[in-house]
Amino acid sequence: MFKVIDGPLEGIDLESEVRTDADGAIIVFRGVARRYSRGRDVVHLEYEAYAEMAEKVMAQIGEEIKARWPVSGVAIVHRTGVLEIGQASVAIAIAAPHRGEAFEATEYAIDRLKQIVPIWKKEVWSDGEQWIGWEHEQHQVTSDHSA
Amino acid sequence: MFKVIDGPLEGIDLESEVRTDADGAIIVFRGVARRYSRGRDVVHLEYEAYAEMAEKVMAQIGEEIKARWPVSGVAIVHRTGVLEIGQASVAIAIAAPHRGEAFEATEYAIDRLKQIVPIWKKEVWSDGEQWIGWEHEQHQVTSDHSA
Amino acid sequence: MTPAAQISVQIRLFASYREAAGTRSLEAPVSQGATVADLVELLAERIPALRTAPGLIAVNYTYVQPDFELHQGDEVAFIPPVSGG
Amino acid sequence: MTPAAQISVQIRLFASYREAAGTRSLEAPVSQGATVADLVELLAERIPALRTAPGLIAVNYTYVQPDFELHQGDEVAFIPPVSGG
Repeated sequence: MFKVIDGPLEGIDLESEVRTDADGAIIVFRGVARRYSRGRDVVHLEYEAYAEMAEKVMAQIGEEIKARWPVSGVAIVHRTGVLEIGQASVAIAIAAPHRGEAFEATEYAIDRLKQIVPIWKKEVWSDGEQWIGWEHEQHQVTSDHSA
Repeated sequence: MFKVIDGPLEGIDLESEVRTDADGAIIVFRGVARRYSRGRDVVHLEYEAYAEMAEKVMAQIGEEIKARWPVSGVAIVHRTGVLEIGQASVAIAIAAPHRGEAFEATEYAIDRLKQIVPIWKKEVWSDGEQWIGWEHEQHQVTSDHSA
Repeated sequence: MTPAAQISVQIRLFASYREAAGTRSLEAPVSQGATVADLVELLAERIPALRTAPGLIAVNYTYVQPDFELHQGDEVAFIPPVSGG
Repeated sequence: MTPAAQISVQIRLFASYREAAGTRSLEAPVSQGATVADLVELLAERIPALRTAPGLIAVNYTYVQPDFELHQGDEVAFIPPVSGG
Protein backbone atom coordinates (compact mmCIF):
# COMPACT_ATOMS: atom_id res chain seq x y z
CA MET A 1 0.00 0.00 0.00
CA PHE A 2 1.50 3.28 -1.18
CA LYS A 3 -0.99 6.08 -0.82
CA VAL A 4 -1.48 9.79 -0.40
CA ILE A 5 -4.58 10.40 1.67
CA ASP A 6 -6.34 13.73 2.13
CA GLY A 7 -7.40 13.01 5.71
CA PRO A 8 -6.24 11.58 9.04
CA LEU A 9 -3.96 8.54 9.14
CA GLU A 10 -5.04 7.67 12.66
CA GLY A 11 -6.97 4.40 12.72
CA ILE A 12 -5.40 2.93 9.57
CA ASP A 13 -4.18 -0.60 10.34
CA LEU A 14 -0.91 -0.98 8.45
CA GLU A 15 0.36 -3.96 10.46
CA SER A 16 -2.14 -6.40 9.00
CA GLU A 17 -1.43 -4.89 5.58
CA VAL A 18 2.25 -5.90 5.65
CA ARG A 19 2.49 -9.03 7.83
CA THR A 20 2.96 -12.55 6.49
CA ASP A 21 3.31 -15.79 8.48
CA ALA A 22 7.08 -15.68 7.88
CA ASP A 23 7.47 -12.44 9.82
CA GLY A 24 8.73 -12.06 13.38
CA ALA A 25 9.03 -8.27 13.45
CA ILE A 26 6.74 -5.44 12.45
CA ILE A 27 7.79 -1.81 12.78
CA VAL A 28 5.48 1.14 12.33
CA PHE A 29 7.07 4.57 12.08
CA ARG A 30 4.89 7.67 12.34
CA GLY A 31 5.99 11.21 11.69
CA VAL A 32 3.80 13.53 13.72
CA ALA A 33 3.31 17.30 13.82
CA ARG A 34 5.29 18.66 16.75
CA ARG A 35 4.87 21.88 18.66
CA TYR A 36 8.42 23.21 18.43
CA SER A 37 10.41 23.65 15.25
CA ARG A 38 13.42 25.84 14.55
CA GLY A 39 12.84 27.58 17.87
CA ARG A 40 9.27 28.64 17.06
CA ASP A 41 5.84 27.51 18.19
CA VAL A 42 3.98 25.72 15.42
CA VAL A 43 0.22 26.38 15.25
CA HIS A 44 -0.37 23.77 12.57
CA LEU A 45 1.20 22.19 9.50
CA GLU A 46 -0.06 22.04 5.95
CA TYR A 47 1.03 19.30 3.57
CA GLU A 48 0.66 19.44 -0.18
CA ALA A 49 1.48 16.52 -2.50
CA TYR A 50 1.85 15.74 -6.15
CA ALA A 51 -0.23 12.72 -5.29
CA GLU A 52 -0.07 10.72 -8.55
CA MET A 53 3.72 10.94 -8.66
CA ALA A 54 4.21 10.63 -4.88
CA GLU A 55 2.46 7.25 -4.90
CA LYS A 56 4.65 6.07 -7.77
CA VAL A 57 7.85 7.18 -5.99
CA MET A 58 6.75 5.61 -2.69
CA ALA A 59 6.16 2.32 -4.55
CA GLN A 60 9.65 2.68 -6.04
CA ILE A 61 11.08 3.04 -2.52
CA GLY A 62 9.23 -0.17 -1.64
CA GLU A 63 10.96 -1.91 -4.56
CA GLU A 64 14.36 -0.56 -3.49
CA ILE A 65 13.78 -1.95 -0.01
CA LYS A 66 12.74 -5.40 -1.22
CA ALA A 67 15.79 -5.54 -3.49
CA ARG A 68 18.08 -4.74 -0.56
CA TRP A 69 16.62 -6.50 2.50
CA PRO A 70 14.66 -9.73 3.04
CA VAL A 71 11.49 -7.84 3.91
CA SER A 72 8.00 -9.27 3.34
CA GLY A 73 5.83 -6.19 3.32
CA VAL A 74 6.19 -2.45 2.97
CA ALA A 75 3.44 0.16 3.31
CA ILE A 76 3.84 3.92 3.11
CA VAL A 77 0.98 6.37 3.50
CA HIS A 78 1.29 10.16 3.65
CA ARG A 79 -1.48 12.60 4.27
CA THR A 80 -2.16 16.09 2.95
CA GLY A 81 -4.12 19.03 4.31
CA VAL A 82 -4.02 20.79 7.66
CA LEU A 83 -2.50 18.87 10.60
CA GLU A 84 -2.96 19.78 14.23
CA ILE A 85 -0.10 19.12 16.68
CA GLY A 86 0.07 15.38 17.38
CA GLN A 87 -1.48 14.24 14.12
CA ALA A 88 0.54 11.92 11.89
CA SER A 89 1.80 13.18 8.54
CA VAL A 90 3.29 9.87 7.44
CA ALA A 91 3.08 6.23 8.50
CA ILE A 92 5.48 3.54 7.33
CA ALA A 93 5.08 -0.15 8.16
CA ILE A 94 7.65 -2.86 7.51
CA ALA A 95 7.31 -6.57 8.24
CA ALA A 96 10.30 -8.91 8.10
CA PRO A 97 11.34 -12.30 9.44
CA HIS A 98 13.97 -10.67 11.70
CA ARG A 99 14.13 -7.33 13.45
CA GLY A 100 17.55 -6.13 12.27
CA GLU A 101 16.49 -5.85 8.65
CA ALA A 102 13.11 -4.41 9.67
CA PHE A 103 14.81 -1.54 11.54
CA GLU A 104 17.25 -0.84 8.70
CA ALA A 105 14.50 -0.91 6.08
CA THR A 106 12.18 1.38 8.06
CA GLU A 107 14.90 3.96 8.59
CA TYR A 108 15.80 3.79 4.89
CA ALA A 109 12.15 4.26 3.92
CA ILE A 110 11.69 7.50 5.85
CA ASP A 111 15.14 8.88 4.85
CA ARG A 112 14.40 8.16 1.19
CA LEU A 113 10.87 9.56 1.37
CA LYS A 114 12.25 12.83 2.69
CA GLN A 115 14.72 12.95 -0.22
CA ILE A 116 12.66 12.15 -3.29
CA VAL A 117 8.88 11.98 -2.72
CA PRO A 118 7.14 15.11 -4.09
CA ILE A 119 5.40 16.29 -0.93
CA TRP A 120 5.77 19.66 0.77
CA LYS A 121 5.28 20.89 4.30
CA LYS A 122 4.34 24.41 5.32
CA GLU A 123 4.86 25.43 8.93
CA VAL A 124 2.30 27.91 10.19
CA TRP A 125 3.26 29.93 13.28
CA SER A 126 1.20 32.56 15.11
CA ASP A 127 3.15 35.28 13.28
CA GLY A 128 3.90 33.80 9.87
CA GLU A 129 4.34 30.74 7.73
CA GLN A 130 6.95 29.11 5.50
CA TRP A 131 7.28 26.28 3.02
CA ILE A 132 9.99 24.00 4.37
CA GLY A 133 12.77 22.86 2.03
CA TRP A 134 14.25 26.25 1.10
CA GLU A 135 16.14 26.72 4.40
CA HIS A 136 19.48 25.86 2.82
CA GLU A 137 19.15 28.55 0.13
CA GLN A 138 17.95 31.12 2.66
CA HIS A 139 20.85 30.29 4.92
CA GLN A 140 23.25 30.83 2.02
CA VAL A 141 21.71 34.22 1.26
CA THR A 142 22.07 35.21 4.90
CA SER A 143 25.72 34.10 4.93
CA ASP A 144 26.48 36.15 1.81
CA HIS A 145 25.00 39.26 3.37
CA SER A 146 26.83 38.81 6.67
CA ALA A 147 30.14 37.89 5.04
CA MET B 1 3.63 1.79 30.72
CA PHE B 2 5.63 -1.35 31.53
CA LYS B 3 3.34 -4.35 31.72
CA VAL B 4 3.07 -8.08 31.42
CA ILE B 5 -0.38 -8.95 30.12
CA ASP B 6 -1.94 -12.42 30.06
CA GLY B 7 -3.85 -11.83 26.83
CA PRO B 8 -3.64 -10.34 23.34
CA LEU B 9 -1.69 -7.12 22.74
CA GLU B 10 -3.65 -6.37 19.57
CA GLY B 11 -5.78 -3.28 20.01
CA ILE B 12 -3.63 -1.66 22.71
CA ASP B 13 -2.91 1.95 21.69
CA LEU B 14 0.67 2.61 22.77
CA GLU B 15 1.19 5.66 20.55
CA SER B 16 -1.09 7.91 22.58
CA GLU B 17 0.53 6.50 25.71
CA VAL B 18 4.00 7.80 24.79
CA ARG B 19 3.46 10.91 22.65
CA THR B 20 3.95 14.47 23.87
CA ASP B 21 3.57 17.71 21.88
CA ALA B 22 7.37 17.90 21.58
CA ASP B 23 7.55 14.68 19.57
CA GLY B 24 7.95 14.38 15.82
CA ALA B 25 8.54 10.62 15.64
CA ILE B 26 6.77 7.63 17.12
CA ILE B 27 8.00 4.10 16.53
CA VAL B 28 6.11 0.96 17.48
CA PHE B 29 7.97 -2.32 17.32
CA ARG B 30 6.05 -5.59 17.54
CA GLY B 31 7.56 -9.02 17.88
CA VAL B 32 5.14 -11.54 16.39
CA ALA B 33 4.93 -15.32 16.37
CA ARG B 34 6.27 -16.55 13.06
CA ARG B 35 5.66 -19.81 11.27
CA TYR B 36 9.27 -20.87 10.63
CA SER B 37 11.97 -21.13 13.25
CA ARG B 38 15.24 -23.06 13.20
CA GLY B 39 14.03 -24.88 10.09
CA ARG B 40 10.84 -26.19 11.71
CA ASP B 41 7.16 -25.34 11.43
CA VAL B 42 5.87 -23.68 14.58
CA VAL B 43 2.33 -24.65 15.65
CA HIS B 44 2.18 -22.06 18.40
CA LEU B 45 4.29 -20.33 21.03
CA GLU B 46 3.91 -20.24 24.78
CA TYR B 47 5.29 -17.40 26.86
CA GLU B 48 5.85 -17.54 30.61
CA ALA B 49 6.93 -14.56 32.69
CA TYR B 50 8.11 -13.72 36.17
CA ALA B 51 5.65 -10.86 35.85
CA GLU B 52 6.43 -8.83 39.00
CA MET B 53 10.13 -8.76 38.21
CA ALA B 54 9.69 -8.44 34.43
CA GLU B 55 7.73 -5.21 34.88
CA LYS B 56 10.46 -3.84 37.17
CA VAL B 57 13.21 -4.70 34.67
CA MET B 58 11.25 -3.25 31.75
CA ALA B 59 10.85 0.00 33.71
CA GLN B 60 14.61 -0.06 34.35
CA ILE B 61 15.19 -0.34 30.58
CA GLY B 62 12.94 2.70 30.18
CA GLU B 63 15.17 4.60 32.63
CA GLU B 64 18.31 3.51 30.78
CA ILE B 65 16.82 4.82 27.53
CA LYS B 66 15.82 8.18 28.99
CA ALA B 67 19.31 8.60 30.47
CA ARG B 68 20.90 7.94 27.09
CA TRP B 69 18.61 9.54 24.47
CA PRO B 70 16.33 12.61 24.44
CA VAL B 71 13.21 10.47 24.32
CA SER B 72 9.85 11.64 25.71
CA GLY B 73 7.99 8.40 26.22
CA VAL B 74 8.73 4.68 26.44
CA ALA B 75 6.18 1.88 26.74
CA ILE B 76 6.92 -1.85 26.81
CA VAL B 77 4.25 -4.52 27.06
CA HIS B 78 4.82 -8.26 26.82
CA ARG B 79 2.18 -10.93 26.85
CA THR B 80 2.10 -14.44 28.25
CA GLY B 81 0.12 -17.54 27.37
CA VAL B 82 -0.43 -19.32 24.08
CA LEU B 83 0.20 -17.32 20.88
CA GLU B 84 -1.05 -18.31 17.44
CA ILE B 85 1.10 -17.44 14.40
CA GLY B 86 0.82 -13.70 13.71
CA GLN B 87 -0.01 -12.66 17.25
CA ALA B 88 2.28 -10.16 18.97
CA SER B 89 4.38 -11.27 21.93
CA VAL B 90 5.83 -7.85 22.66
CA ALA B 91 5.08 -4.25 21.71
CA ILE B 92 7.49 -1.37 22.32
CA ALA B 93 6.60 2.26 21.63
CA ILE B 94 9.02 5.18 21.70
CA ALA B 95 8.23 8.84 21.09
CA ALA B 96 10.97 11.41 20.55
CA PRO B 97 11.39 14.86 19.03
CA HIS B 98 13.54 13.44 16.20
CA ARG B 99 13.54 10.09 14.43
CA GLY B 100 17.23 9.18 14.76
CA GLU B 101 17.09 8.84 18.51
CA ALA B 102 13.69 7.11 18.31
CA PHE B 103 15.12 4.38 16.06
CA GLU B 104 18.21 3.90 18.25
CA ALA B 105 16.15 3.77 21.43
CA THR B 106 13.62 1.29 20.04
CA GLU B 107 16.34 -1.07 18.87
CA TYR B 108 18.08 -0.78 22.24
CA ALA B 109 14.81 -1.54 24.05
CA ILE B 110 14.17 -4.82 22.25
CA ASP B 111 17.83 -5.91 22.40
CA ARG B 112 17.94 -5.23 26.14
CA LEU B 113 14.57 -6.90 26.77
CA LYS B 114 15.87 -10.06 25.14
CA GLN B 115 18.95 -9.96 27.39
CA ILE B 116 17.61 -9.29 30.86
CA VAL B 117 13.82 -9.44 31.20
CA PRO B 118 12.69 -12.68 32.92
CA ILE B 119 10.36 -14.02 30.24
CA TRP B 120 10.59 -17.38 28.48
CA LYS B 121 9.37 -18.66 25.13
CA LYS B 122 8.51 -22.24 24.33
CA GLU B 123 8.24 -23.26 20.69
CA VAL B 124 5.65 -25.95 20.06
CA TRP B 125 6.01 -27.92 16.82
CA SER B 126 3.78 -30.73 15.51
CA ASP B 127 6.32 -33.26 16.80
CA GLY B 128 7.76 -31.69 19.93
CA GLU B 129 8.44 -28.59 21.93
CA GLN B 130 11.35 -26.74 23.52
CA TRP B 131 12.04 -23.87 25.87
CA ILE B 132 14.16 -21.39 23.94
CA GLY B 133 17.30 -19.99 25.58
CA TRP B 134 19.25 -23.23 26.10
CA GLU B 135 20.33 -23.57 22.45
CA HIS B 136 23.87 -22.42 23.24
CA GLU B 137 24.39 -25.06 25.92
CA GLN B 138 22.84 -27.76 23.76
CA HIS B 139 25.06 -26.74 20.90
CA GLN B 140 28.08 -27.04 23.17
CA VAL B 141 27.02 -30.52 24.27
CA THR B 142 26.55 -31.55 20.64
CA SER B 143 29.97 -30.18 19.74
CA ASP B 144 31.59 -32.12 22.58
CA HIS B 145 29.99 -35.38 21.42
CA SER B 146 30.93 -34.86 17.79
CA ALA B 147 34.47 -33.69 18.54
CA MET C 1 12.40 28.62 -42.90
CA THR C 2 8.95 27.55 -41.77
CA PRO C 3 8.21 28.06 -38.07
CA ALA C 4 8.48 24.86 -35.96
CA ALA C 5 5.17 23.14 -35.37
CA GLN C 6 3.65 23.82 -31.94
CA ILE C 7 2.86 21.21 -29.31
CA SER C 8 1.09 21.67 -26.02
CA VAL C 9 2.17 20.43 -22.56
CA GLN C 10 0.38 20.43 -19.21
CA ILE C 11 2.18 22.27 -16.41
CA ARG C 12 1.72 21.34 -12.73
CA LEU C 13 2.93 23.71 -10.01
CA PHE C 14 3.31 22.95 -6.31
CA ALA C 15 3.90 24.65 -2.97
CA SER C 16 5.98 27.83 -3.34
CA TYR C 17 5.84 27.69 -7.17
CA ARG C 18 2.07 27.33 -7.08
CA GLU C 19 1.73 30.31 -4.75
CA ALA C 20 4.12 32.41 -6.87
CA ALA C 21 2.20 31.57 -10.05
CA GLY C 22 -1.24 31.89 -8.48
CA THR C 23 -2.32 28.64 -10.15
CA ARG C 24 -1.93 24.87 -9.76
CA SER C 25 -1.84 24.09 -13.45
CA LEU C 26 -1.70 25.66 -16.87
CA GLU C 27 -1.28 24.62 -20.46
CA ALA C 28 1.76 25.88 -22.38
CA PRO C 29 2.39 25.84 -26.12
CA VAL C 30 6.01 25.06 -26.99
CA SER C 31 7.85 24.41 -30.26
CA GLN C 32 8.21 20.84 -31.42
CA GLY C 33 11.60 19.61 -30.22
CA ALA C 34 11.62 21.97 -27.21
CA THR C 35 13.34 20.75 -24.07
CA VAL C 36 12.52 21.14 -20.40
CA ALA C 37 15.14 23.93 -20.26
CA ASP C 38 13.32 25.78 -23.05
CA LEU C 39 10.09 25.51 -21.09
CA VAL C 40 11.74 26.95 -17.97
CA GLU C 41 12.87 29.99 -20.06
CA LEU C 42 9.34 30.43 -21.33
CA LEU C 43 7.70 30.22 -17.89
CA ALA C 44 10.34 32.16 -15.93
CA GLU C 45 8.87 35.47 -17.07
CA ARG C 46 5.64 34.64 -15.31
CA ILE C 47 7.20 32.58 -12.46
CA PRO C 48 10.73 33.92 -11.79
CA ALA C 49 11.26 31.44 -8.94
CA LEU C 50 11.62 28.63 -11.51
CA ARG C 51 14.97 30.23 -12.41
CA THR C 52 15.95 32.00 -9.17
CA ALA C 53 15.10 29.05 -6.89
CA PRO C 54 15.26 26.01 -9.16
CA GLY C 55 14.01 22.64 -7.99
CA LEU C 56 13.56 19.37 -9.83
CA ILE C 57 11.42 18.72 -12.87
CA ALA C 58 9.33 15.63 -13.59
CA VAL C 59 7.76 14.67 -16.89
CA ASN C 60 4.93 12.16 -16.70
CA TYR C 61 5.79 11.38 -13.03
CA THR C 62 9.51 10.73 -13.61
CA TYR C 63 12.36 13.08 -12.72
CA VAL C 64 14.17 14.28 -15.86
CA GLN C 65 17.21 16.36 -16.81
CA PRO C 66 16.96 19.85 -18.44
CA ASP C 67 17.78 18.44 -21.90
CA PHE C 68 14.74 16.13 -21.84
CA GLU C 69 12.69 16.68 -25.02
CA LEU C 70 9.00 17.40 -24.61
CA HIS C 71 6.17 15.75 -26.51
CA GLN C 72 2.54 16.61 -27.13
CA GLY C 73 0.42 16.12 -24.02
CA ASP C 74 3.32 15.63 -21.58
CA GLU C 75 2.62 16.50 -17.95
CA VAL C 76 5.51 18.64 -16.71
CA ALA C 77 5.73 19.19 -12.95
CA PHE C 78 7.91 21.79 -11.26
CA ILE C 79 9.04 20.36 -7.93
CA PRO C 80 10.45 22.70 -5.28
CA PRO C 81 12.75 21.04 -2.72
CA VAL C 82 10.61 18.36 -1.11
CA SER C 83 9.84 18.35 2.62
CA GLY C 84 7.51 15.42 3.21
CA GLY C 85 7.74 13.06 6.15
CA MET D 1 28.13 -25.61 69.17
CA THR D 2 24.44 -24.79 68.83
CA PRO D 3 22.85 -25.34 65.43
CA ALA D 4 22.32 -22.12 63.43
CA ALA D 5 18.83 -20.66 63.64
CA GLN D 6 16.59 -21.47 60.70
CA ILE D 7 15.01 -18.93 58.37
CA SER D 8 12.55 -19.54 55.58
CA VAL D 9 12.68 -18.26 51.99
CA GLN D 10 10.15 -18.41 49.15
CA ILE D 11 11.37 -20.11 45.98
CA ARG D 12 9.99 -19.24 42.51
CA LEU D 13 10.70 -21.54 39.57
CA PHE D 14 10.14 -20.78 35.91
CA ALA D 15 10.03 -22.45 32.49
CA SER D 16 12.39 -25.46 32.34
CA TYR D 17 13.16 -25.30 36.09
CA ARG D 18 9.45 -25.23 36.89
CA GLU D 19 8.81 -28.24 34.67
CA ALA D 20 11.78 -30.14 36.15
CA ALA D 21 10.61 -29.45 39.70
CA GLY D 22 6.93 -30.03 39.00
CA THR D 23 6.04 -26.87 40.91
CA ARG D 24 6.04 -23.09 40.45
CA SER D 25 6.93 -22.26 44.02
CA LEU D 26 8.01 -23.78 47.30
CA GLU D 27 9.17 -22.72 50.70
CA ALA D 28 12.66 -23.71 51.84
CA PRO D 29 14.15 -23.60 55.35
CA VAL D 30 17.81 -22.52 55.33
CA SER D 31 20.30 -21.73 58.07
CA GLN D 32 20.64 -18.14 59.17
CA GLY D 33 23.54 -16.63 57.20
CA ALA D 34 23.07 -18.99 54.26
CA THR D 35 23.88 -17.66 50.80
CA VAL D 36 22.25 -18.14 47.43
CA ALA D 37 24.97 -20.71 46.64
CA ASP D 38 24.02 -22.68 49.77
CA LEU D 39 20.39 -22.68 48.62
CA VAL D 40 21.38 -24.02 45.19
CA GLU D 41 23.21 -26.93 46.91
CA LEU D 42 20.13 -27.66 48.99
CA LEU D 43 17.70 -27.60 46.02
CA ALA D 44 19.94 -29.34 43.48
CA GLU D 45 19.05 -32.75 44.91
CA ARG D 46 15.44 -32.19 43.95
CA ILE D 47 16.13 -30.04 40.83
CA PRO D 48 19.49 -31.11 39.35
CA ALA D 49 19.13 -28.60 36.47
CA LEU D 50 19.86 -25.75 38.92
CA ARG D 51 23.44 -27.09 39.00
CA THR D 52 23.78 -28.79 35.60
CA ALA D 53 22.16 -25.93 33.61
CA PRO D 54 22.62 -22.88 35.81
CA GLY D 55 20.85 -19.62 35.01
CA LEU D 56 20.60 -16.38 36.94
CA ILE D 57 19.20 -15.87 40.41
CA ALA D 58 17.11 -12.95 41.64
CA VAL D 59 16.30 -12.10 45.24
CA ASN D 60 13.32 -9.81 45.74
CA TYR D 61 13.21 -9.01 41.99
CA THR D 62 16.89 -8.05 41.68
CA TYR D 63 19.63 -10.16 40.09
CA VAL D 64 22.22 -11.22 42.71
CA GLN D 65 25.57 -13.03 42.91
CA PRO D 66 25.97 -16.51 44.48
CA ASP D 67 27.48 -15.03 47.68
CA PHE D 68 24.36 -12.97 48.37
CA GLU D 69 23.15 -13.65 51.93
CA LEU D 70 19.54 -14.67 52.40
CA HIS D 71 17.11 -13.23 54.94
CA GLN D 72 13.81 -14.37 56.39
CA GLY D 73 11.00 -14.08 53.87
CA ASP D 74 13.20 -13.37 50.83
CA GLU D 75 11.71 -14.30 47.44
CA VAL D 76 14.38 -16.24 45.53
CA ALA D 77 13.75 -16.79 41.83
CA PHE D 78 15.67 -19.22 39.63
CA ILE D 79 15.85 -17.73 36.17
CA PRO D 80 16.77 -19.97 33.23
CA PRO D 81 18.26 -18.16 30.20
CA VAL D 82 15.60 -15.67 29.17
CA SER D 83 13.98 -15.74 25.73
CA GLY D 84 11.36 -13.02 25.74
CA GLY D 85 10.69 -10.70 22.83
